[in-house]
Amino acid sequence: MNIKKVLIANRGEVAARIIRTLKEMGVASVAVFSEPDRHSLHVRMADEAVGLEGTTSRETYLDVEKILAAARKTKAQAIHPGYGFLAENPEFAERLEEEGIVFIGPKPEAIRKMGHKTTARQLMTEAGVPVIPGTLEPVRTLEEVQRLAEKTGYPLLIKAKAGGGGKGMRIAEGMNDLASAFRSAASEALQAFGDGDVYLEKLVSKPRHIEIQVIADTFGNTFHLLERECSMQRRHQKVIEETPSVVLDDTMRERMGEMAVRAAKAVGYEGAGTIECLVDENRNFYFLEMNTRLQVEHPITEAILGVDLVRMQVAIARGERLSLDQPNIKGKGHAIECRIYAEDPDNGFLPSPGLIRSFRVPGGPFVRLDSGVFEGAKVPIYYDPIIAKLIVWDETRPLAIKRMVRALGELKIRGIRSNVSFLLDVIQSKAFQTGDYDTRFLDTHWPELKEESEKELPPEDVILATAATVRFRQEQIQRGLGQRRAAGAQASFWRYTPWKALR
Amino acid sequence: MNIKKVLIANRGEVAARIIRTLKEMGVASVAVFSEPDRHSLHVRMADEAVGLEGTTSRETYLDVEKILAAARKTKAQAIHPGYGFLAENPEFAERLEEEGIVFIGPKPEAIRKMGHKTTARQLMTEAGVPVIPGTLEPVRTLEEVQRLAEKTGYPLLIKAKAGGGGKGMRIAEGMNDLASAFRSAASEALQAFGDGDVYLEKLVSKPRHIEIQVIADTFGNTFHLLERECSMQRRHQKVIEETPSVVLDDTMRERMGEMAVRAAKAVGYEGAGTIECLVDENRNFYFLEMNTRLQVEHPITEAILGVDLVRMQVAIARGERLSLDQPNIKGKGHAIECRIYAEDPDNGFLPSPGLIRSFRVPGGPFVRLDSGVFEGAKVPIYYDPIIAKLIVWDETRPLAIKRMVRALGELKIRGIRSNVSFLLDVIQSKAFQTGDYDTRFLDTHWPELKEESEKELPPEDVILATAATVRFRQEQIQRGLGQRRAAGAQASFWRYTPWKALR
Amino acid sequence: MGYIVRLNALKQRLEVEKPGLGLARVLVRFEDGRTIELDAHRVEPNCFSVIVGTRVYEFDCDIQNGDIELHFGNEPLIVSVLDEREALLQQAKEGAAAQGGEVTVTAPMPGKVVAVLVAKGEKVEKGQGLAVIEAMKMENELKSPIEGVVLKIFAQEGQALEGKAPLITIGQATALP
Amino acid sequence: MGYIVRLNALKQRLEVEKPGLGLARVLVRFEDGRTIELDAHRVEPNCFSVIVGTRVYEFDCDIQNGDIELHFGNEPLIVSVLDEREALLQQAKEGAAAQGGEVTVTAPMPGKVVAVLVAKGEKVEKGQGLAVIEAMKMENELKSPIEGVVLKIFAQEGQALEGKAPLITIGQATALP
Repeated sequence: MNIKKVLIANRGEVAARIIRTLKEMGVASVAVFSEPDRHSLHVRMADEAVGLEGTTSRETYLDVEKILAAARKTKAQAIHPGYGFLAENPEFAERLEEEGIVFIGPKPEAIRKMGHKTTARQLMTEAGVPVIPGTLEPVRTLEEVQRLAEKTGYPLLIKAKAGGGGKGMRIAEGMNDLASAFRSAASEALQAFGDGDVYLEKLVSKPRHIEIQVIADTFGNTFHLLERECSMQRRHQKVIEETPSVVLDDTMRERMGEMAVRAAKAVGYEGAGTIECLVDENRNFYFLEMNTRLQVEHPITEAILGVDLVRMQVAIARGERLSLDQPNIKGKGHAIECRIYAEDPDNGFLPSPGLIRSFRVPGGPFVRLDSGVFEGAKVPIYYDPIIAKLIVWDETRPLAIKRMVRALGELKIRGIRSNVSFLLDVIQSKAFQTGDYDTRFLDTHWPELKEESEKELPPEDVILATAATVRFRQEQIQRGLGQRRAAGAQASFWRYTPWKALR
Repeated sequence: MNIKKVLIANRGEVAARIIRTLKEMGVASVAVFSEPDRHSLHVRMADEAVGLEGTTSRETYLDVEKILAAARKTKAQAIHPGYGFLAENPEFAERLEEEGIVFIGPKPEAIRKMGHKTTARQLMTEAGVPVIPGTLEPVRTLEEVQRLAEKTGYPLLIKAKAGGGGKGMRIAEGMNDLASAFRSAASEALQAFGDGDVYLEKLVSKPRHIEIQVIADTFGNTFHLLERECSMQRRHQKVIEETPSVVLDDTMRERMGEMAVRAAKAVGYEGAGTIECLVDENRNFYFLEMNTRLQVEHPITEAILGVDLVRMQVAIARGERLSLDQPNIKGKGHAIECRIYAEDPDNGFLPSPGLIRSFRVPGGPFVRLDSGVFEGAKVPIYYDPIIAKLIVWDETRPLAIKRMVRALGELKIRGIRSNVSFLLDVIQSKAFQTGDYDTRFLDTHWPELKEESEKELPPEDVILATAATVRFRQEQIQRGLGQRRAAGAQASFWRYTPWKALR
Repeated sequence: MGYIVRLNALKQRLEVEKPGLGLARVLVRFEDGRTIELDAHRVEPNCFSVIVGTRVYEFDCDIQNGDIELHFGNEPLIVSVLDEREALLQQAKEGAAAQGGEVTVTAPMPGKVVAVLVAKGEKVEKGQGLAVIEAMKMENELKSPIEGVVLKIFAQEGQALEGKAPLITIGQATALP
Repeated sequence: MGYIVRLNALKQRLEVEKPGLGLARVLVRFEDGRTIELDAHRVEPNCFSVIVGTRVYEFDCDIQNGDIELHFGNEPLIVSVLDEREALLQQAKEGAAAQGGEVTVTAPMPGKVVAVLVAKGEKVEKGQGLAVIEAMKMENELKSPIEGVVLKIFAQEGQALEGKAPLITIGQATALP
């Protein structure tokens, strides 16, 4: 099918990302937007846009009927769900099928099977894909949990059947905290996903989170596009991703890749998806879950392979055949992504919505910024705090790290707080430099990292003198403005910028 | 020598470009700046900066003694000249040698030999490098010109011995316009370079300008880094460059590369340099000249090879050995660069200096903007009109063209005029799409291109209605401001933005 | 509010109304009664995002002496927007200028006056060079748009100029004192 | 002009002078007589490029109630800059607050009040939860910085808040009416 118009059922940086590729493909783009998002970048960039009445995610980006109405109104032939929101909702994919609208993603059945964590674990076990020891069925009562916990052994993880992103997940170190871990995981899951089912999993020691990108066309051709190392996490949220992973050699890369292809085939997967794995300190790997959609960190795969994953998604949705050759899929160089969040690392990582007063994008070779904001944008309080992603590539890992440090230094976000200084601390840490980190590294070591971090600041004299000078200059200007105002002069509305007065 | 601090004897985008790589290498950077450039990006980005008293290029960036004083004051161990200004001035390179400061570039002798066009032609002829038929000695009198013109044949080119960029260059179609072409070439050359010497060259039919990047270390290892197609020119100024060139096949690429290495070796070249060639319609190639410095269009080579040419320059200056293997230097995909000039394509390409009121940088995969400006920057009237370079990469040439169209569409420069709409016309022209263009294409076809160009504009109703709405809103605000002012309220100097009032 | 709006040869009288559909919505009524509804948000100090139906447009704008310069993408569109009173004034002014036959040549860009090629009282042909301006290493000759006589010379050699600064006025010999 | 400048524990009295070295140059004199010369250019509306000697620094700045927030790179530096009169007022105010022992807990970010966990007049421990604020899908519990009694409650459940909005005042029981 020749798709000529695509609605993006998403917002922020990923919606902008998708619109860019659609433009390059000559495909018209339709944005949808909640009321607070009228000024957002994805709306400004799209060819068409439809407002969704309401404010919260539930009222807007999660409302299947409103999104469908927007698609019908604009005659969009396909919907790209991005990540989050409806991206992994099988009912949504099904509704689109009924309406004759192409869902840019896998078939509903594949989403359903992989979305149901315990079903997925069963299917994978059958397909010979290694999974972490634990329960294959959801557990619902404390008695059941206690009985099964004895079998699995401690420490163990209690995880929500639905969802992800660290929500509805608790660690039980032993019998004593099992009950409270179970209760809070189940109640958080119920609140977040409307489904309180949880299951148990053995806690892997020094776990690394390494995932494999897979891509499959509608003819059954399934390939993997190498790995992404995503172990640098804060409270189960990925912070920095890189590829290749320092712990994988070619043999293991091949084995994990084959496993990922097998996993995708087991559910008849179509499109782009990601097999998330845990790798323990002995380099055993276990299937964790499959994300049946575009991943936030997909650009690092694009950087080492020279591909456009969104373009591949659209091509597959159009029924095109993938012409790849697995042995020839070799990455070049090293890529790193930093997620830029609107949060305050100096204040307990509190969210920091508000007006972006100043925004400077880094430039130069092999630096990419995928942003959902701009200078003058207002980051709303209602949605995810991710506002941009910074991706760099270089010939080697040490060079890529230096490039990322330089690019983070150039990136300027003012008016709201961002995690840029935190990212600089993490990427310059010894653990990141040597590659010796696991998924728990940040949660346990961040306080000492922060202590150790030596930011190069100007001499105190310069700071004090500058602050006094800023005030001095402000007073000079205000005096000037006051005189002019008194003299009856009226600043032109259009030409006036406070700073012009100073030049 | 372990270079720890480098002074950049340049301004604008290239100075910013160099500072970025120095930062990644852990090398301190020193900017120099003329009086109008105090606010410029390169000054803001550098670790240190020294003002050069004066305004014009001659008083500042071309003043060897002032630059030397700045280097001594900051104890810079090396100077990177960028392109233009002192980059190809052998006396400058010599002075640095005397002062014990490393010149990041070739030895003065190599600059001198290649800078003297007729010497270069002689040397190349001796080295077996094909040159365009013409005079090997400068010609100084009209009689001499007339005599030699008979020998070379018409049409012919009269070119300044010194300099480049189309200055001091005239075409003589026949005997009749020979005298006036000679006189204006010589007088322009005298004014621009302080040297009125010119020489004659046969005019090549349907010439394409294709250049080869070379790189050589101080141990005599010399390599070529493939070609750049630079035939899309307006009045001898490159406008769009791409690599690979559509007219080169692997055999010819190899032959031209070998020739370029031979040419560089003939002058004992060290560092990064470019052999510019003309290729005629029968695919004969001729040595045109060597640019003994970093080229404006170097990023497209970086994009297809995954290298950092400035990093290589600094490494060579430090005395490091290049570890390249010529047969393995293979480009991947296709890269295009557009030069962004502050000029008005709708008004005879008049320069357009002034305040950049709004500046939006394109994002997304494989898009690079190397800029010398920012929102709020003032483009001075004294220097070159190049303000930025936009570079894209993609898997194939047609895809790269689409990506460039998308990226140009995202790039927003307001307050001054830029050539962005012109670039969009050129890149979407049939000639560019098919690759069938030579160096004269734009000068002869631009008027019709402009006529043909079909810009997608909104319906006239929307334009008129928007204009009226803008005025309507302005009046509403001014009324509001007036009332508030009358009521004695005083807008906070720091928080006030006109547009806040509207939200 | 009513405005006389002109884009190239197109001239229309428009009414802008706020039908209370929200802060950013306006209804624009054309002479012939057609209306279109705009959802026009100022998303940056000089930039409006406009949605008409479902179509998204983005215009940068700048107001210069009653003209509104809208940029759509990288295309500048000069639209004159005047209210009734201003439109009348403009008409009167244009009439007067047409009678007087005076044209003042202005600097097309900021720059420096390199040379003034004519003297006061001198007769000039249409297309004759009047002055040379330099900016960014480029020299540009300004030509007379009409045949006439040099009435006034504002430019001085060596002088630095802002864009649109008046340089030389050409008119009819009868206008000379 | 003389200012009392404070950065963390550091406190200095500074004199800023314009010695006529050009628009952007100032001379800053410290208490002990040291001086430094700044070439401070406002290069963006809220951004200063400062050259001291040959060293280049860039500071973004924002003025909030007498405090100047300078950002160097991505590090925020809060500097209080007061003139003599303001410094005296500030001293007086701090003294009064210390006596009263009152603290008003403010919203650390814009968001929504999910729950108010205390009632007026209730005794609270130091570190006890007072209210829960939500923004960007994250809930945050605000804790009492001191032991005391709830004197005032500004926050209402479901209410949308601006950053720094006052929520709850904790003080000594004696202050209750």
